[in-house]
Amino acid sequence: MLTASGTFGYGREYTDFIDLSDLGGIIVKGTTLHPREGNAYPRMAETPSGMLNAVGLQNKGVDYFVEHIYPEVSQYDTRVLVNVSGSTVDDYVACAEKIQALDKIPAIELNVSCPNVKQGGMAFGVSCEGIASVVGAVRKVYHKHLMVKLSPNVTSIADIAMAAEAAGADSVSLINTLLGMSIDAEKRRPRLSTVTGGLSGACVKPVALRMVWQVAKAVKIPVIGLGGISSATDAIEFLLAGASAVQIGTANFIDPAVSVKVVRGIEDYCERHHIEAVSSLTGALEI
Amino acid sequence: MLTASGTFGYGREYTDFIDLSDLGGIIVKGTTLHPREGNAYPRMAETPSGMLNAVGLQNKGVDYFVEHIYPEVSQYDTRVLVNVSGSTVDDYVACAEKIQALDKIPAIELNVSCPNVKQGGMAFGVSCEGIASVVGAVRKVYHKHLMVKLSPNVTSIADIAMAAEAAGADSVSLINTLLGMSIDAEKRRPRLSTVTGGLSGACVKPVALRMVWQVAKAVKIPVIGLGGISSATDAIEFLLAGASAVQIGTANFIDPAVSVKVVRGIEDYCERHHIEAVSSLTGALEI
Amino acid sequence: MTKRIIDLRLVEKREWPQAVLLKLRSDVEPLPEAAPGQFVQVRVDQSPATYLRRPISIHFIDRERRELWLLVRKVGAGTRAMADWPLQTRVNVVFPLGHPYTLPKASKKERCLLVGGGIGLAPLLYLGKMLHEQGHHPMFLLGGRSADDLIQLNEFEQYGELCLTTEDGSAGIKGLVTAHPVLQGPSPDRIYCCGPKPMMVAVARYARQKGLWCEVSLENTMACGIGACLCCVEDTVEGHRCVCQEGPVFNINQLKWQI
Amino acid sequence: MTKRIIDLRLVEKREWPQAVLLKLRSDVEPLPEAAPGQFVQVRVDQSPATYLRRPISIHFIDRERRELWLLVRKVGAGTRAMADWPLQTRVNVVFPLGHPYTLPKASKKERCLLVGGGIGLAPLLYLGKMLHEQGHHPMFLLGGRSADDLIQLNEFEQYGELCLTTEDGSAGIKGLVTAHPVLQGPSPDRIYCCGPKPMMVAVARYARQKGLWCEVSLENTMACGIGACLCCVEDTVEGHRCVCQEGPVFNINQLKWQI
Repeated sequence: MLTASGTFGYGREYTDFIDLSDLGGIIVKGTTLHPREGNAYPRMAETPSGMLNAVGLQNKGVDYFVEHIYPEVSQYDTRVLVNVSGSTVDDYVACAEKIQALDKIPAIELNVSCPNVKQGGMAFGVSCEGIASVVGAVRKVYHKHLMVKLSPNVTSIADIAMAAEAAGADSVSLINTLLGMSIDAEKRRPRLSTVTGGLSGACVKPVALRMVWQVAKAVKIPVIGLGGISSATDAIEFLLAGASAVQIGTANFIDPAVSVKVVRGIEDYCERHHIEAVSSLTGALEI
Repeated sequence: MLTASGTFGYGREYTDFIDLSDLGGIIVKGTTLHPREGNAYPRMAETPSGMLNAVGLQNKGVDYFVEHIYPEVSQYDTRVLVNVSGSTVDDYVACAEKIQALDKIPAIELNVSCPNVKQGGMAFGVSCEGIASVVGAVRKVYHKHLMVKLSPNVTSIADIAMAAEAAGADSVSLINTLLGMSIDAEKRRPRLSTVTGGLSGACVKPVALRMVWQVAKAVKIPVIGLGGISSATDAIEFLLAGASAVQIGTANFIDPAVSVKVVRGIEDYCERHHIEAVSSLTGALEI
Repeated sequence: MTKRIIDLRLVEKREWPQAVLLKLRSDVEPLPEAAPGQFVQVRVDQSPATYLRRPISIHFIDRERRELWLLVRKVGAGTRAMADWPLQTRVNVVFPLGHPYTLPKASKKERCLLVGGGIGLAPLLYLGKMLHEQGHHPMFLLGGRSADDLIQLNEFEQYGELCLTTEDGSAGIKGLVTAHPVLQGPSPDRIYCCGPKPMMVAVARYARQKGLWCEVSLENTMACGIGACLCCVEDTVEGHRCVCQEGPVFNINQLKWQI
Repeated sequence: MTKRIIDLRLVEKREWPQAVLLKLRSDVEPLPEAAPGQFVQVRVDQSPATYLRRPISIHFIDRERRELWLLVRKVGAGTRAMADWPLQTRVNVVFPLGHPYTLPKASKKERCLLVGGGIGLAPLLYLGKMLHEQGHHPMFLLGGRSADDLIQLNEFEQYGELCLTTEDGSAGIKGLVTAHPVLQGPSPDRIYCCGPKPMMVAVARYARQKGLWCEVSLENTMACGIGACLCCVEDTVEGHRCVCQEGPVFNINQLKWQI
């Protein structure tokens, strides 16, 4: 069980509520080669059983991360992964190289699916050629575990996943947010400064589950499932659909202790169903 | 304001609750050249703020419609459109021709986006070539208003809409359902007999709004918006995003009188905002 | 019978470990006409997990008091939210829905066996009352896992004799309803049944073997409740039929069950 | 101050046309330490329209009774659901959150003007109490559209003098808070402000012109409330800053408002 990028800050935002060592790992928020101020406010709109966000990869850049954040997060008694974003292939490569130098970061999650930034990666993530170019280039320089986060805003996510696998990805995580929009009918204005934004939360779970199921059948590398998980039951559904692990995202906002509850809940489920290894749930859906 | 295909039966299911003449029109359920028994039970799963269905175009075929249903629905004091589905281009063409012969049916909605049937049209609806082939062929034989219902399960719905427009569509309606999945974690089984199904309801509204906005910018023909509309406010959001009209779908299941309430609510909104013609709302979003 | 969307008010509530009885009153207008075996679609706005209405069978109608009684098993988010309703809650329902149980002609007095399992006993109270009023002789055969499931017995008693079974033997005969000796006695003219599917299949098998008339009430997952969405279909001898519209009550001869 | 997720119980409720006062008690443990200007994130499970928690400022803390008071404007689905809570409702909150108002040093007694508009008066009660306890001289300048908005006045009176304005003149001086003659009198040492943005901008402009110290409390739309989601950012002289973590209270010199 990992916490999803962009929903868990750098972990320290949650230490009042949970013990990070209870988690399988955390994925710290989208990091880019250069600092980014992100999009203008407003960046968030609540939707039925979900929310739209348009943060736009606000972060202080990879150098700041290496210098000021890494020393702190490297002390955590949990795995720390870094989500890497960029506008060009060169940006991704340069950023990945800098993270590779950090001993205590065992993996990166390549974000080729951020819908909130012009040139924010989603352009790469919606075509097989695009994803192959980024993943291939990063693979050449990055020798630890390379996870690639996939966009759901595509006709065939299985094709995209296969392209990532062929280009050298060690695993794929899905889904990133669905591109959505919210309008204030009284003011006749969009609710986000960027007009469109990324939809997440319980509302997207059916779509995420379907895509995990499709991708797990299409690739041999591990699939990490996310999208609307807020309980152990949700997590187990993703495992059954073919995920080897899951991430918890938006639910952290609603219950800052949800991640640990999901971990405990999966243990309870396994005990109740006499399952020795959680891994035996992966793809165990009976069709 | 129309009621969406597959959510309003043949209209008669709702006459205890509303006066059909209060509606702009109804779109009767997916009709195919040959009778179809539809998919096996279970066909429905509730999801957060939405539902999945996998009905699979159960209907008695176009000949039965012409002979037994048309005489009844042609008496309604409202526009009656027929949603036409098929597995092959020839099926669509043959079905459209039979409907064309019916005086009181001013338009068909071509369903190239049903996710619940193998060869159920969605294969046509997810590529520009696919949609052009069906729309073009039907256009040749069908001379009344040809509305084409688009699938949201695509990378660029604007491209698909432009292909439909180029092939002769008079309007496009969107979105059909998002392909989703639901799992019973305790039984380790899918909740639908078909494993995947179509997601609809309030949860999809942000995605639908975004797609209507994208398509309205891309085509010149009218755009009919649907996806999660359950109130006048929802409907107005779609108009502002660029829709010329809206359809109400899943909300009919929750409140059988919702369609009339939406009509009244739009009137109230226009009065409150001193809007003389509803049509002035179309695309009036201030960016 | 015209279907209506109507606001009722929760005026009385009684709770058991597994179930809750909700008495809903119409303050303004008389309740619509409804028949035993029909159901209502209840709106449950109080939980984010309940997007659709909840179909609940009519437990009883007290026409004088304008009360609709629902007996609800607390099984999911929707039904638990219903059980948490405080008194005076405004409850929006659509009813009456579906095809009711077939009553015998009033002219010929018939012996009717009403078999209910678990929360399936709910629709049998109003059915028993109607049968009793028409001069028939209803007998209730009610089964549950334990005594906790056998509820509202004082109500049932008003309209006919009770035969009880529980799986754990905590009340009545130990075992399933099919183990009750009443089934070995004289055959009833009609069997009306509602409960979990394995139990209904067992009762249907008994009826088929004895050549008895038997109606069962199904509870397939549904969305609209009015025959529009085609989600709740049952495979019948005439093809897929909507449980909400052409059911929930079917004669066992209409079904393609393996009995 | 450690943030906590804690279950409280609704023990008292008072309702006005636009707002509701909720008194929430901790039955088990003492309330966490919290300071004026901080807020809580309230879970509202009772409505399908409230997916996220609702950020509500701390109106008052009664430490002896372990009570947290929230003064909530009934403005959307979430706050209306809160107003409908029956007594005894279990309410899950995360708190204390955010950066509080800056209190003067206790050694130097200061004159403090607490300016609240509409529901923005909520955080000023606890602030006024703390200032009063430390021997400062809080004065409350409270404005609303009409007398309906000027609520809890008997509570405010315990801690300082009241100056009131209403737009319709139904209570106090007719006009906006900036029209009140108290602003023409001797300048306060500190101004604390909370209310609609145009009102806060007007107060900030007044403070800037007079060269006075002024803190305002923002209420940007937020998701997490703990600095993780970066949705509620305000453009400050140091760039985008989270209102939930580095605010909600900002000195006006930190903001890039046009004042």
